[in-house]
This record gives sequence, C-alpha cells and structure tokens, in this order.
Amino acid sequence: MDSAFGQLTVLGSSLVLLCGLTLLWRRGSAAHIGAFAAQSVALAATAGLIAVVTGSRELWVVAVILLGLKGILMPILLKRMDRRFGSPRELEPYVNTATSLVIGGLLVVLAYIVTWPILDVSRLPTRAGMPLAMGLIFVSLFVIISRKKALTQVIGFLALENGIALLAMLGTYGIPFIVEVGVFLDALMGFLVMQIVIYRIQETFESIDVEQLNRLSQ
Amino acid sequence: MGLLSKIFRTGIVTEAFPPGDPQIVHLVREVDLRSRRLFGRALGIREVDAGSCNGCEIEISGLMGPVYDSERFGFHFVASPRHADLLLVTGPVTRNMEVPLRKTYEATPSPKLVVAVGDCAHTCGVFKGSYAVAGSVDQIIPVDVFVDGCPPEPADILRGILTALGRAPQAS
Amino acid sequence: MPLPTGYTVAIAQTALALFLAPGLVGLIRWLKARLQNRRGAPVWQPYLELRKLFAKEVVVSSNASWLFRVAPFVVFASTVAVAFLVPVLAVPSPFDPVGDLLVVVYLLLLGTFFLALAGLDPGSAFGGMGSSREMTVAALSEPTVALAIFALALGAGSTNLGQIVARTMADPAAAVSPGYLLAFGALFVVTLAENGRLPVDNPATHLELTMIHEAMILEYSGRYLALIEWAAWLKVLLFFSLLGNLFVPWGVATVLTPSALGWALATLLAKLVVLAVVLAVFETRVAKLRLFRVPELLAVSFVLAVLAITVSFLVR
Amino acid sequence: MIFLLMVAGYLFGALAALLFARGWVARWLTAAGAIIGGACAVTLAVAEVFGFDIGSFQIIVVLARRPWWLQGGVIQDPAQPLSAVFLGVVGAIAIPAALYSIGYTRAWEGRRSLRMPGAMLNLFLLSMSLVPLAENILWFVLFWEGMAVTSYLLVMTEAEEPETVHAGNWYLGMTQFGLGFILAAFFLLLPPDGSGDFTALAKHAATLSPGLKSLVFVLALIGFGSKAGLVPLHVWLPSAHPAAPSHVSALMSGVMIKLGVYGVLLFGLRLLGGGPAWWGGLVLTLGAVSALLGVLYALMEHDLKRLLAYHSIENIGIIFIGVGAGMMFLSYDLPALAVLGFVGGLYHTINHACFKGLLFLGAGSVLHATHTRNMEEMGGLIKRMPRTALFFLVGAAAISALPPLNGFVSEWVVFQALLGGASIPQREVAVLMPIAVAMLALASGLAAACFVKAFGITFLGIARSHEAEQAREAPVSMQVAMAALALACVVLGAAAYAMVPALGRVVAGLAGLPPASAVTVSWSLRVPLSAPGAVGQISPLPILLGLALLLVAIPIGLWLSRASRALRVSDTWGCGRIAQTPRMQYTAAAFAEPLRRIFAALYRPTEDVSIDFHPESRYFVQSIAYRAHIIPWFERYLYDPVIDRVIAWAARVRAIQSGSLHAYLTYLVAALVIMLGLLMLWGS
Repeated sequence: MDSAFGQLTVLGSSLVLLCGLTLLWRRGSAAHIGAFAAQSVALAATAGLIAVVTGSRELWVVAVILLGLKGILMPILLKRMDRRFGSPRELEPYVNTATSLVIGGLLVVLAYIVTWPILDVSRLPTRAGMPLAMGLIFVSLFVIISRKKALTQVIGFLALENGIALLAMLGTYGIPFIVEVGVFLDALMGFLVMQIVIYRIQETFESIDVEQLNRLSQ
Repeated sequence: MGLLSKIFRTGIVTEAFPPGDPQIVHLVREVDLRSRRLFGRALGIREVDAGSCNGCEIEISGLMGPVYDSERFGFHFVASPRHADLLLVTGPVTRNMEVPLRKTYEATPSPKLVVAVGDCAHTCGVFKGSYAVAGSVDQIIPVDVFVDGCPPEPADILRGILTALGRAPQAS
Repeated sequence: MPLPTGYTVAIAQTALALFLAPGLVGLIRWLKARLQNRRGAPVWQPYLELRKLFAKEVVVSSNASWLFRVAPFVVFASTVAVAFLVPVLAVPSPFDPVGDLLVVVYLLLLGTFFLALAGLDPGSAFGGMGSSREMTVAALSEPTVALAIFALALGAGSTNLGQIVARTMADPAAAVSPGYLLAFGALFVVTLAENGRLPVDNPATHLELTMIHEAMILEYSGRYLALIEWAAWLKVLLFFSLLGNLFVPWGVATVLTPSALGWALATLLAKLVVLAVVLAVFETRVAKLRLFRVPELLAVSFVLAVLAITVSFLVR
Repeated sequence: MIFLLMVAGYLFGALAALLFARGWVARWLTAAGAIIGGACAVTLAVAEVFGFDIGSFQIIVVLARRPWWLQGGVIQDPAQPLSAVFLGVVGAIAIPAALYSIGYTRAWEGRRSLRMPGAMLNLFLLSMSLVPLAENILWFVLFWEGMAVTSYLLVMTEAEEPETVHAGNWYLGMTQFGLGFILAAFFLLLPPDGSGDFTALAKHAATLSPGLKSLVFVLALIGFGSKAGLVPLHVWLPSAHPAAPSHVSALMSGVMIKLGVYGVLLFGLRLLGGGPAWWGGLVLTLGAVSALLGVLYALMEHDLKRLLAYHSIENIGIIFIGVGAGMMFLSYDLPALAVLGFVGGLYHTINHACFKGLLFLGAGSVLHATHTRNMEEMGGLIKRMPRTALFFLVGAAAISALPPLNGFVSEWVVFQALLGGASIPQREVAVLMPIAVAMLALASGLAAACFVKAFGITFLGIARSHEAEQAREAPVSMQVAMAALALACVVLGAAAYAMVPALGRVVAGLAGLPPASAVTVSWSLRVPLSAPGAVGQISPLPILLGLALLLVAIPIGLWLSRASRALRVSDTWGCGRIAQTPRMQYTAAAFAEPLRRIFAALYRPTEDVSIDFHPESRYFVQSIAYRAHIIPWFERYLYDPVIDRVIAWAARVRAIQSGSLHAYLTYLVAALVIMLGLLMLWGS
C-alpha cells in the first residue's frame, strides 16, 4: 500500500517536473501556457491523491483551489495576455534549447544530491518525490534566468510557485491551510503586478523582450 | 485533438471509380491479375518532367492525393529511378532535358515501363518545331503507352498506367 | 509430443520477426493513410514490394566499389543477428547470454555504419548528405540509449534482456514505476530517431534535401534494396518488441508449451498493433523538425533518461 | 635469456642502421633487430601474464644488481605482471611497425639516410620496453627520458618542414614539463635512506600523511597525464604524432602514450596503494572529458593523421574512465567491480594499441601513395588500394566499438564497470557513473560518425586529386604488417575469454585487490563472458561466428529462392546531370557540418566565404573559397597566456645576458656558493 502510494506520488511529481522541463523545450507561448496548465492539473491531482490517503480535508480544499485557480483561471488570463502582444514565439534564449535541456537534467541531478540527506532521515512515504519538487524549483529558476520574454518569465515564476507547493505537500503532507492560502494570494498578487509591469514594458518599448530594459541604464 | 476530430468527421474521401465507366473497373481487375505476376501489384513510379508546362504535373499530383489515391493499387511515387519500375514522362523533350531523360531511363533497373503523359509528350503539341525542343518522348526513349489529353485527367493517367502494366512482359 | 527446445523457439521467433516485419510497416502505412482520409494500400503491400524487388535487376554505379555490394548483406545480417537476441516470444532464450542490450545497440550501429559508408561510395552528393545526417542522429541518440539501458539495468540488476523481462514479470509494480515509464519515454523517442520516423525523418519524402535514411539508399535497386528495406522494417519491429516486451512483459512465454507460446504470439501481435496505432497517430499529429532542431528532441529524450536514472536510484 | 635477446635485438637494429645507413640491407637489418626485440618482449609478457614459466626474469636480476648505485636492479623478482602487460604492448606493436618500416622507408632512398631514424627507432623501442621494467627511480627516469629524447628525434625526422619543428618544440616542452612533475612526485616519496627502489618507496609511502600522498598522486597524474595526452595536457599530441613517420606515429599513439597509463597505475596502485575516492573521481572525470573532447576535435580534422591523433586522446580517455572507475570502487571496498574497471582499462589499452597502430599504418600507406595527409584531396582509394582499404576498414570498425571486434569488447567491460557504479554507497558520488556512461556513449557514437567520415572520404567515392587517381597499393611488407594487426583486432575480440581473466590476474594483489582466483572464466563457446561484479553477459566468439554465418547464409538463401541475379553497371544517379565530377561529392568538411553546428557552443566556428564573380555579371561565379575555423580553446586561453607570460619574464631576465664568458662564469660560481651555503645551513 505504502509503496504503491509512494510510487504514485513520484509519478505525479515526475509529471509536474516534466511539464516544467517542457518550458525549456518548447518555444511558443501557447505551448508554455499549456504546459503550465497541465502542470497545475498534475499538481492538483497529486494533492488530491495525498488527500485521499491521509484523509486531510484541508488538502482537498487546496487541490480544488489549485485546479480552479492555476489549472483553469490563470491559463485563461495568460492566454488573454498573450493575445495582446504580437510575437507568439520565444525570442532566441540566452542558452540554446538543447543545452538548456541538458542543464535542466543536471539541475535535477543536483536537486537529488542536495535532498539526499533529508531523504535519509525522512520516513514519509511521499519522500521520494521531494527531489523532483526541488528539481522543479531549480528548473523554474533557470527558466526565469535564461529566457528573454517577460511572459515566459512569468510562467517560470508560476512554475516555481508550483514547485514550492509540491515540495511543501510532499514534505509535510500539506502545510497549514492558512499559509497555503496566503502563498496562493501572494502568487496571485505577484502575477497581477507582473502583468501590469509587462503592460508598461510593452507600452514603453513596444516589445516584451526584457533585454530592452537594458536601455534603462543608458 | 482538433486535428483528430476533424479527421474522423471528414471520413474517407477516396472515390470509387465512376460507376459509368465499366471499362476501367474491368481493366483494373484484369491488370490486377496480370500485373500480380510481374510487379506483384507494387509499382514504383518515377515522374520525369522533360519540359512540360506543369499542367500534367498538377494532374499527376492529383493522382497521389486522397481523392484518387493511387496508393490503393500499390502504385507509389519513388525518389530515385533506381527504385522505380515505371517512368511517367511529361512534356515535349527539350534539348536540355534530352540527356537527363536518357540517363533516367538508363538508371532504371529492368524490367521497366515508360508512360508518356499529355499531348506534348506524344506530338510536342504547340511546341512542335521549336528550336528548344528535341522531339517527342518516343524519339528519345522507347515508350509503352501514350496518354493523350491537354492535360489528361488523373483517371486517364491511371488508365494509361494500367494499360502499360497489361503490356508488361510476364515473369515466368 | 516433445516440447520444442529453446533453440528451435529462438530460431522460430527470428523467422517470425522476419515474416512479421513487412506486415507491421504495412499496417503503419495503412493506418496513416486512413488518418489522411485515404483508402491506402493494403496491409500486405510491403510483402509485394519485397517480392517485386527480389525479381528485379540491380543497377550499380560505375564508381561504386565492393563495399557497396557487401553493405546490404552486412546491414541485413546485423539486424537479423539482433533478432536472435531480442525477446520476441519467449524468455530466456539460449542466445540470451550471447549478447545483452549493449550488444543489440552496437550491432544496430554496425548496420548503420556500413549503410553510411555505402552512401558515400558512389560519390553522389545525396548519399554523402544522407550518411552525414544519419551518423549525426545515430551518435546523438547514443547517450540516451546508454542511460535508458542503465536505468533498466538498475531495476533488473542485469543488462541481459531475458533477465530484465523476468525481473519485471516477477515484480509487476516495477512496470508502472516512474523510472520505467521515463525510460520508456526516452526509448520511444530514440525509436523514432533510429528508425527514421517523423519528426526526425519523413519515411515518405521525395525531396532529396530533406532526406536522411532515404538519401543513403537512393543508389540501391533490386535485391540490394530489398535487403536494406527489409532490414529497416525488421529494425522497426525489433524496437517495438523491445518497447513492448521489456516494459510490459506480460504474455512473453517463460515455458515452452504450445499454449504459452500461442498466448505469447497473441500478446505480441496485440502489443505491435497498439504501438503501430500510437506511432501512426503521433506521426499524423507532428510535423517534421528541421535537422538542426533534432538535437533538441534528442536532448528531451536524454533528459527523460537522466530522470529515469535518478528516480531509479531511489526506488532501488 | 630472452630478456637479453630482446635488448640485443634492439641494439643490433640500432647498430645496423648506424653502420649501413642506406640500401635494402640497412632497412632489413634495422627492422630485423626491432622484430627480434619485439618478439622477445611479447614472449616475456605472454609468459608472465598467462603464467608460463620460462625462468628468464631471475637471470636479469643478477645482472642488473651488480653496480652498487642501482640498489635493486632493473627488474623485480618476480616481475610485476602489470609491467609485463605494457612490455607486451610495446613488443606487439613493434613487430608490425618494424615490418612496415621496410617498405615505408624505401621511399626515402636517395633522399634521406636511415642512420638516425633507424637507430632511434630501435633505441626508442628499447627504452619503451625498459620503462615498465624499471624498478627504481634512477632507471625509470633514465629510460623515460631516453624514450622522450629518441621519440623527439624521430618526430624531427622531417625537420625541413616548419610544421614539424613547431610540433617538435611543443612536444619537447610538454614532455619536459611532465617530467618535472614526475620527478617531484618521486622525490616526495623518497625514503630517508635515499633508496630509490620501488619496493622501498611503497613502504615509505605507507607512512606518509594522506595530504602528502594526495599531493604525490596529483603531481604524478599531471606528469603522466601529459604523456598520455589527457585534456588539457593534450595539446602537443595532435601535432607531434602526425609529424613523425607513420610507423613511428603508430608506436607513439599506440604504445608510448600508454606508458602514461602505466605511470598512473604505478603510482596509484603500487606505490601509494590506492587512495581516497576523489583520486578515482578525478581520473574518471579527466578521462570522460578527454574522451568527449578528443572525438569532438577529431571530427573537425581533415588531416587524416591528426584525426587519428585526436582519437588517441579519446581512447586514452576511455582507458582512464576504466582506471578511474576501478580506483573509485577500490576506495569504496568493492573489489570485484574495481577489478572490472582496471581490466576494462588494461584491455582497452591493448586493443587501442592494435587498432590505432593499424590505423596509423593505414594512414601511412595512404600518405605513401598520395603524398598528402589532407582528406579533401583523397577519395576512391578503395579501388586502387583494396587491401589497405580493407585493413583500414577493420581498424575503423574496431575503434568505433562495433561488435564483434576488440574495441567493442573492451568498451563493453568499461560500460559494465560503470553500470556497477550504482552500488557505490555514497549517492552523490554514484551519480558520476551515469554521467560518465552518457559521455562514453556519446563519444563512441561520435567516433563511429568520425570514422565513417575518415574511411568514406578517404577511400570511397571518386578521386579528388591527381595524386589520389595515381595511387598505387602499398608494398607487401606494409600490407603484411597491416594484415597482422587487423587479424589481431579480430582475434583479441574473440579471445576475450582468455584476456579478461588473465588481466584480472594481472591486477590481482595490487593495492589490496582480491587474488586471482576471484576472476575465472572457462574457455568454451557456450560459456559467456562475464566477470564478478558485471551485470551483463556477452559471448564475443558466437557473435563473430554468427555474423559470419549469416553473411554466408544470406547470399545462399537468395540463390536458393531464385532471386534475380541480373546486375548492370551504370552512372551514379545525380538527377540526370550530364557528367559527374569529384567536386560534386560530399567533402570531409561538409560531412562534419551538422555536428559543427550542433556543437557550435564548443567550436565557435567562424566561416569565411569569398566569392569571385565573373567581371561581366554577378550571376556567374568564377571561384568560391570557403574557410571554416574553430577556436582552439586550450591553445588560445590556457597555453598562449602562459607562454606569453614566460616570454615576457624571460625578456626581463635577459638583462643579465651580456655575452661575456666571464659574466657567465661568475654566475656559475655565485650559484655554487649559494648552494653550498644553503647546504651548510641545512646541516647545522
């Protein structure tokens, strides 16, 4: 029972991580938004799975919120934002795609190395998924660093938030409900702020290539 | 997903031969029987444009499309004359294409067939007598069947190919 | 009635693989034609093509050397040799200790190596282009294959195919473990790349400049072409059997009774059909990648393999 | 006895070259000496490794012990099997190389005397044979230097070429640089009583602190790594090896760099007795990086011999991957896996000597026939040099690790060792193994691509130059030499049943590895090759026989099924173009173009295309010149700054350079006084 549960959580976490890696692979905004939506759904499913096994009612609520907010609402908002700005393609990133993917793989390995000490002491059946969550955090950070388009960076930020949520769920069977909701709201606020900033960038530079911001320093 | 549902909504579009043309149906059956012996109902076709106006090419590409779907008879267009059993030649043979046409014929392993498609290939059409034209296809390489028309319809081309198969030497 | 011995079964399953290979490719083509709303050629079309090619004359370039004439035989022999090693129907085969998964991979590379050389032999620009691209793709898919093997070996404690199959059968939970699924994903992408399927290479293209596999064999005709085509089809079948029998081993016979073998044959056919449907739908959905985006696809499969390994380390 | 005969053989060869200098007598006698020496070396090695008693080693010990300052003699009693392996490698390549030189040096008649090259060849072989037999510092360093100097002189054979001089300078610089590190490592190990005996060193090393041991190991790794051609110490190799005559290139690439491997094993296992895991990790990492970078740079080469030299870096990398994995397993107390790693490394050492020797001899035959090393000027040689082509093909398949040849079998053993890496308890270390597996797999895949290019562009297609059109098959002696090595590639692959256990015995007992009985494989067709610790099994011989059987069976099957037998010769298909010219073929540069673009981050390729248009119209091109360059990272960013710094410093020192003899004598005296003063201070 325990091992099957553990396997399933690892599977769920792998899916969440793979969606994060898709951000590095694909170039189109539509693909990025789709990957993010899929990631959120997978995350919600993992949360639901843990909720079923642990019988935690709070986690149920979290799963539903995740599904509604990140799986459905945010992708719609993102799509709307995407439609406002012309160029649907990612600009040539700082690191080319194949190299990014290999770096992504190595980051996951790194995540394993740094979480091993935790895994050795943890007795939770969900512990095996934690390195993957950590990997997602690294990968999302890498997305934010290496991609130029503001929209991609926003998605990277949201994926990062997903990674943190996943890590919290796996590591503690769900953090206190109030904290979770707080983080969600934070993320939502951050998202809205970024949306406004992107509009401003777009208006000022007629492009959402964040490299344009370099011109501010001149 | 959208693509898949569209595929299923559309359904098979390949047309059966028009019922009013019993001759073709008969031909198909007959040739099917005969060609099975030699080309085993698997025919590689190499198209050679020896100087046509591309009218015939448009009809030939219709042959490959879903409506006529020549693949159901086991005909497929190949990328090299080495893989081909039949050359489908169009247009009057221009001086520039004379040697290439001959080379293509040479490059094709025997047994091989040649079908000349379109009026130009047969008589040089309106280009007859031009200084740029070397002659009709049969003046350059041996032709098994001519398909007349300017341009001929895909069904005619198909009939021509089938006729050529009927004339093919039979393997023992 | 005495039971068939291991050797009989091993030879029979190789013959079966050779026999089924054209049918499998015919099925994929038929499915793709249906997905393009065409009627398509019948499933047995490739058999007819083979028969025709064996009856035809061979035309050899005047620039070609003996290597050009030997290469089809090497390609065919190496692929058939692989067919002896891959578990198609029953495990453990008496040939199991002869070669493990690494031997399978490198024997296939042997065929690719000779085919690429044959592409360069007649001195045509297309052949060189095809060889260059084929070797590039083959080299870049090598690390993924090695890591997928590593992941499988970690789970099974062996690189030998019989052992991997036996191990997965003994522990069914392993088949749904993330490590296996990720390795499966990685190997599936490699299957596409190694067999020249979309989105890496279009098996139905007529445009020389977009070709990979086809460009190398433009010069071949008659029985040589037949051998090369048959070997390529057999390779598809072998990759499918690997995917089907290593990751979902149920049905593979472990005892050589007629009923077990019959059941194995039935499940094998079912697995092949399922994979053929998956491949046909996938190929209909995707467009061919530019050559210089192929490494990105292979990098994806590489990352899948890396994940498979890191995950397997923990499950161990 | 046999040992003496070996020494005598080499000396005889050297003497013959000095005496006769030219003509067939000189060529034959020089080669004969080397062949006798090589044959004796092989006999000694085989006897030692496979455990035949020929009672020869004892004699030498007595002879060598005589002078007091030798302290222990040349050869230990009983000899180290590890030394025997390397001795055997030297001998095994010496024979075909010497045989080859008979035909190869014939082209020198009238242009060049055989005196120096012939004598140096034999002395080079002698010193290489003696390096692994040396049992104390003095002898070791003496032979090591002898090897360096003789090989330097051999590289300089064609000193009239400025390129050769440049290569020689690099070589001399790097080899002396390496020697400095080796000496430093030795001196740190020197026991207080000053005995330079290896046994004494090992005993003294056991008392050293771990930090000092690590320092010694790193120094030795740098020193021997520079000889082996490990990245980033490899820069001399691609220029020095091709500059030498081809049979010498074969010896340098096939044998000499292997002594670097011997040095690392000598220090790591015998003298220091194993160490912490990071030693192995360092060796493994350097090996993996060398393997990958070696093949990546090889892909960009169009000079056949330079391409092969870069592949030596790759293969040394593979050997070091095996050795490094072995050292890591040893430190984690996984002896069975450790044996597997070392066996893989040693097996690949032997195999690489065979196929790289073969490939260099093949490249030499091509050079001999076409007078160029540039692949872009070759093509179609398979028709004019069919036998050379066949042998080169065998070597190319072996180095590409294609079954059933020897390269595959030894790479398989290395792979198996790495796959066993999952049993390393420390997981953050264990992740090194899959990374190494991926790099090794990529390297071997790229090697296959590279050799399709090397063989395909050189031998296949149409001749690209007049020289290639006029090429003629190599003389018989050269063919025989290549045939022997090609056969060795096949046999060594099939003989894995004997080689793996024998090599297991070789490393047994070193640094706490388990005794020989732990590694046993019986000789039978049915019994697969598997070693303790390995996770898989293969049987190379049935693979070989099975492929051969299928290759015979398929044509028979075709014949029986009455498939058409008609065959017609026609033009190459080129979409109907009128005539084919050699320039329509793919070139070496074009072949590697996709990979150059894919690995652009490493190569940073720059292309420059200049088109010469017809004066009347820009639509007609008269000529196009295309040049592509890649950035030589190591030369530009590692060595050039250092060299510049040294030259700048030297310019400053030049101030004391007066040209006056008196001044120089004053410097000497001053130095002497300072040294004595220091010594007195030390004493008190």
